[in-house]
Amino acid sequence: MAKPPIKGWTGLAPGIGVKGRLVSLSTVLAAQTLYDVFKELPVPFWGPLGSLGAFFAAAGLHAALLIALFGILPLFYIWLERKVSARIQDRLGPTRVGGRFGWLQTLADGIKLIQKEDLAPDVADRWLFGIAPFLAVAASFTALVAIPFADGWVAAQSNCGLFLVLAILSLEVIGIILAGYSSGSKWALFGAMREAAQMVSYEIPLALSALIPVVVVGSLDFADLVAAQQGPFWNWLFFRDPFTCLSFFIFFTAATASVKRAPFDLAEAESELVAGFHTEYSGLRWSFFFLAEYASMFTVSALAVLLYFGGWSTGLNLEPISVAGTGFTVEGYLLNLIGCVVFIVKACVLVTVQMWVRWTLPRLRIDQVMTTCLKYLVPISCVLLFAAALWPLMLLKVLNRTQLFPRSTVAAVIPNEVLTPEPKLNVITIDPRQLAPTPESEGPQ
Amino acid sequence: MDGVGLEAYLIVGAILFGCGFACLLVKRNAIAILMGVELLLNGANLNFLAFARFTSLGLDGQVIGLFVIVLAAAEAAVALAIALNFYNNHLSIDVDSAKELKD
Amino acid sequence: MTITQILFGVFAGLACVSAIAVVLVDNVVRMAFWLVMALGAMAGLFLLLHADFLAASQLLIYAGGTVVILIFGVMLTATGPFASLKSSAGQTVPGLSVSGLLIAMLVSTIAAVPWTGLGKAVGRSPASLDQGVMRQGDLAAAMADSDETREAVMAVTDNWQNRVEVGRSTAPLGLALMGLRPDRDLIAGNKPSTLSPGYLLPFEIISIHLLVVLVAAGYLARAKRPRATEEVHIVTAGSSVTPKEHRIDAATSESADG
Amino acid sequence: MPETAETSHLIVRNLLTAAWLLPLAAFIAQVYAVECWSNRLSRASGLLGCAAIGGSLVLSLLAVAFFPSGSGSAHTADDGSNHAAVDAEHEAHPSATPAALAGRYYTLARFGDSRLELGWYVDSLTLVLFVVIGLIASCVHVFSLGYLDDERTEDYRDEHAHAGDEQPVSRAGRFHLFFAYLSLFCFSMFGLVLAGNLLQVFAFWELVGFCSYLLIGFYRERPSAVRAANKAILVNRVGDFGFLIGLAVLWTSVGTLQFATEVDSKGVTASGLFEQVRGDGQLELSDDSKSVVLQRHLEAGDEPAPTRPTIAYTLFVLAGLGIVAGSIGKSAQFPLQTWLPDAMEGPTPVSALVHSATMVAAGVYLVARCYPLLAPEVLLVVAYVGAATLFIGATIALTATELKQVLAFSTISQLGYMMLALGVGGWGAGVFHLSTHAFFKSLLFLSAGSVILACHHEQRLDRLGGLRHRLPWTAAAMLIGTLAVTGVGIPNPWAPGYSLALSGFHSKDMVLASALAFVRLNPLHSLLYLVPLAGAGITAVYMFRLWLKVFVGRPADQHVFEHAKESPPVVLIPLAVLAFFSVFSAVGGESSWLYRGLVTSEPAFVAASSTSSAIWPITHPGHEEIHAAHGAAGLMVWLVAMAGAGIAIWIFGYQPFSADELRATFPRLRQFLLDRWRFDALYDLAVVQPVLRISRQAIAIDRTVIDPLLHGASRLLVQLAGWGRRIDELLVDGAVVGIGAWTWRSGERLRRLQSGQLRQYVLWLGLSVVVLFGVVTWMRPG
Repeated sequence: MAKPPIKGWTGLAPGIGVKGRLVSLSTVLAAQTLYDVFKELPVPFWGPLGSLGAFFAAAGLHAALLIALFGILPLFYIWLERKVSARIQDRLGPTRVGGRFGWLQTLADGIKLIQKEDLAPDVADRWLFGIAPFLAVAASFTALVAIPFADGWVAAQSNCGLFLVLAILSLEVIGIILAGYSSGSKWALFGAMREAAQMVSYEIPLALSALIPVVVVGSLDFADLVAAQQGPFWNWLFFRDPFTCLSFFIFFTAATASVKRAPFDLAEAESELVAGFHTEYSGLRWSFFFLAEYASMFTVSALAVLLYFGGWSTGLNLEPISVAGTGFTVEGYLLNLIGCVVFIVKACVLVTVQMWVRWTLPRLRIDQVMTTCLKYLVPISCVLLFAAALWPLMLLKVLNRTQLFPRSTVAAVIPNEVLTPEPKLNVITIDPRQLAPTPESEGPQ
Repeated sequence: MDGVGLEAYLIVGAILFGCGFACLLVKRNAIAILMGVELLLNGANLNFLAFARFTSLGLDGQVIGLFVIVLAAAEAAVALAIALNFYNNHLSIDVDSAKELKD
Repeated sequence: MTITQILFGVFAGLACVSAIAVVLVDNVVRMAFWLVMALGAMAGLFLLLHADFLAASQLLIYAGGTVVILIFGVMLTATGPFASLKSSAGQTVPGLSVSGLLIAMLVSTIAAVPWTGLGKAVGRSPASLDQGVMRQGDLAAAMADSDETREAVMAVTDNWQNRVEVGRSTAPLGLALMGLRPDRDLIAGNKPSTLSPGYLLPFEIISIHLLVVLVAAGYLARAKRPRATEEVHIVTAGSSVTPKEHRIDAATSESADG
Repeated sequence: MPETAETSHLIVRNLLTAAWLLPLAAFIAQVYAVECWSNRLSRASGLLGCAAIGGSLVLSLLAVAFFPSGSGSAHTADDGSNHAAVDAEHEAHPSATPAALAGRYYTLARFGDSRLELGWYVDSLTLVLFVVIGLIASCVHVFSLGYLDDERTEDYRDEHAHAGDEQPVSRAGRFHLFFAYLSLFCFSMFGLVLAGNLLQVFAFWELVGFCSYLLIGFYRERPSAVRAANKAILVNRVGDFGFLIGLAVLWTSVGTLQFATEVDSKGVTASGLFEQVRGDGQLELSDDSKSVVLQRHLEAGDEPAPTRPTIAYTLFVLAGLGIVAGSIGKSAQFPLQTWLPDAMEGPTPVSALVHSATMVAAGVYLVARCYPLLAPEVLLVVAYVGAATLFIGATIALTATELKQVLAFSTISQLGYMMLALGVGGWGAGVFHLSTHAFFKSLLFLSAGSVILACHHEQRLDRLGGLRHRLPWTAAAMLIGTLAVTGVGIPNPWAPGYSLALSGFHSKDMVLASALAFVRLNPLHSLLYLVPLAGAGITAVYMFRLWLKVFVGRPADQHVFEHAKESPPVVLIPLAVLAFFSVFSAVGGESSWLYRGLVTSEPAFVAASSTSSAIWPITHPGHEEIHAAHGAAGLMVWLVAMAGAGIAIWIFGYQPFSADELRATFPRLRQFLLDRWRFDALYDLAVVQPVLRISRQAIAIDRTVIDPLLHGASRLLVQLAGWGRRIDELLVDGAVVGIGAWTWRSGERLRRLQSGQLRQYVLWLGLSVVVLFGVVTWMRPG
């Protein structure tokens, strides 16, 4: 059946024709997406669904991988937090459950929470009360969809991925507000309002500071962002120029605040508000909020890594990772695998930093939180944005090139015309990979 | 083309528009009416994008769609401020209580 | 049945059901919830329409910003917990029927117009469009065969017009806002003597407009107390200072003064 | 003595200007400063006036000293040392214009070549008049200090004025006001004499008239005073009307009113009136004798224009007659003499200064000043007018019953003499008599004032008598004045100028000599000699009658006599001064300094005998002819005067007839004279009654025709307005109100739609869209 090819949203809808051929290894290796692979499987594996079946299979696999990540990461982080806080407080942390490091502690907690009764106050708006935790979880889970873990290893590839991730992250606040409101408790309401105010406010410096790498690279696409940081670690935007470096701190501060981590955890300030917006929650619904929180911690850390620390690049100037259009090789897959691990490790380091900060710094007052945002972070990020835009122009004047350290190694791989700007668009650096219609979603294998 | 034509999007837009209009007519809460306006704008916006996709409108439709979103945000801010003022003056958010100009 | 149709069905259905729910639900906060649902589904529809930047904008601005503000408004103006204002049947029935008539009118009109004739005939010939589409299909087929074909196809698709067509509209959109029309002026082989006007001026105007509107909104919504002149807190779309906290601030400052 | 002519010129001008303006300064001070800062009991105003006029007198005398004596600016000073050769001196002046200094202060207006200026014109006539006016005015001022002493009070009772209840009017004193008026008058009189052009003369002419009006009406509570003032000003208007016509004719025809030819700093000359009219001395007539050729001054190098500007002879005569008409009014000549006797209602010092010595002499001065402008026919008219006036005045004075009335008619009569003299070509005689008359007539008036003061304002002759015992000094002064006016003296027929006589003798002698010379040349006009001769006799009669009735005989009213007492020195000293001048001012006759000074101003053509006329051939005598007639004329007039004096002494001194017998002698003639030749009745009949009749008819027309017309028109208008109102109310208002009401009703109906429910409006909106869509769909073609 020859269907018209699907144009459009390239992540979920890869356009392809169907040809009933055996799948060879080279075919598998050359495929851009899971869908390509599944579609080529010889068996009427998908039955009457045809290619549609292949699509659902591919999407299901993507989702399963992400859900696994989404589930495992909080388990690890909660354990990690216990350990980190214990170390900072000169304790040992969990040691009993699950062997030597108490690594099953979180699992045990989870089982306990599942067993708990699902309580709801009488005055609560039960329908909203029930649905609110799922909203929060859905938002923070969906944000993972657009995060690439290695070259092409992304559930939904979009050319404005960064923007999409930030937008989806901002949806989480709705779940929290609804939770606080529907609880019918003033503590919950206060917490929700604080959280809402804080998140909406901190989105501004967050987006502004995230704009600085975007301006430097000239793309909202994570693939472009990371490709621009390939090579030795001084190609990372963090080391690239003073303003991107400073902007990382702004970004990380705002990110910490937007995931309501200490010292910005006003929404659940126990000393004032009992437990904030989730005061009335218990059991599984309560744990959903924490799942969402830890997933968001990972998401913003991953964003920071992608923006400032080279994403999945090792920073050791290894053989450049294969780029689309240059052929697919086994080494390429191996390198992608290594990159995926490197990426997650980098993100985990940043998460650890967040924990470290949490257990080190005291909580701010709400007015200090707002002052920090509106009076300091926003102006600073504006100034940085402006300066980062002027920086290459200044370098061009002084050094006759647009960056401090020349990108010698990558230049060998990336076609020449990329480095020399298009004559008609001499402001924007354009990566040819953007022009290619091919890069499709490629789930983690 | 994809099996989903322009008409389908337009119909969805029309339904959203109608629902937004119904909100204006049915709701007494000023903020609910604001929500209706948002629906109205979204219905219209969907039409812009659908035409951008399926006709020669092209990029222009998307730009206008973007402007509509931005203006809707501005409208929401001002309208909410007005609603708060209204509430401060009337201690109610019921638009039916705004009748001073009638007499 | 294609994937697009399925996705369209899901998103359109969610949008319509949520919109109808917005109308039918009485509780304002639940209305906000359904509104978020409708707007999110709209974002999905935008994605299907190859407007991914707008979809993200929709999510960020509408769902993340506007709706939050609306919920703020609900909470600031609520006279009691979960209060709702019900309209009488005399208001509801005509309202709903007029809206239904409106929808029927619009739908009948949509159905009456021969949209296929419109197509893209006005701007570019459907033939060329189909050609572009076919090339994309060929591309996928050709990928497996040889590198030369891929290169050739890339050359064809390496123009801005096609980028809009295939849904990579972020950069063209940005360029259009900066005053350049890549979809018209940057077509490969096309050397226009004059450039098409972009949207720089509307963009600037709308920026100023947005600023003015936010300042005005802050001014309108500020707490009107005698001592408000000393500490003006502007409540904008991004602000999170609620009037309640205003009052707390004022109370503490006054007591400190006393 | 000044080194150069220009310097003396300047000094004279400045001195006279100062003398002229001093009284004005005094007036301003009296009106504003004294009024504001002093009280009615203060003598400050009077002293200020005296000081000002005294200053003027001193300045005038200084100006005389500095004046280049006996010559114009072109002559050297040695002319002045010649005392004898009067005639020769005059023959040395070929110019028509007398020796004069002239200039202008500034230009008021300029119309093309014509200019109106504020100028000055000084010759010996001006100087003499300045001195005379200054002297007499000083005396009068000093006299007034005493005479008006009773005005220095807050409560002055005027016995002659009555309020409605027969009570004397009580008012505040007007001492300061009197002196303010006097100062203003002096300023005006000086200005009149100093004026450099006819318009300026006219302005000050009117100003002196106005001062006269104020002073006549000084006792404004008295109806008679008010009447007299009105009469004076109205009668003068008649003359002034003629004066204006004359001015207009001259302005139109000659193009200037300037007396003197003027040379400005650029050497451009603007010919004055005298030079233009008289040129080298005689009128230059055109070939047909119907116009006078004007002698415009020619620039050096200018060719004489082919046609020179002329003025028609009739117009020229008309201009002269106009000027003479002004003089007749001001100088109370026939037929406008009637205002002067009434003017005696003013205070006696006023009569002395204004109505005998100075202002009334202004008419004579004007004729003398404008002598070159007068055609021989006009001069003839002047002569006859003078003759008629002197006779009428003298005859009326015979029967006048009041002290001042007699003097008033005497003044009229003497003014007639002056006019006569001017008219017959005796220019020097006229102005000579003018000067001497000023002295003795003011002496007489002041003496009368002294009498009146002594007798508490009793001035009826039949109530006085025998006062010489009570008022010896006054009687003596008045006797001197009487002798002077009657021309009594010891004549020297061979050298009339060296007769032993008072001033009046010399001047009247000159007048009669001029008349005799004229009559000898023009026998047709013999009357012009006989009338003044008879008048001299009558003058002697009435003047002695007056003196005798006042100072000799038995007191008619014992009460008055008992209370009369000699006036204080402040009154008597001016009398003494004036008496001195009355006696000695004309000593020497033709050789006196006064006469010789005056004739330097005489227009040159007068000096020689001349025959010129376009209408009647008239020959005017020259100096030679007059000089020849002097002896005979003097003897004749002396004889006549002595005869008159004798008759008077016989009748009134020895009183052979009783008063009643005298009255019964010529009752009709007496009544005719008492009625003042019935001029007042004539004027009443000819002018006043017709005017009143016309006024009454005008009133009647006003009431019967115009008023009903207006009333009818207004009533018609009211009717129309009523109709208009009805239309307005029915149509316009109805339409407007109807539209308004319709709008209101519509609004009331539409208001129901305005429910205030916002959502309802939206509902209407949506419904409208749907309905419109349905309509459009239904109507869609195909």
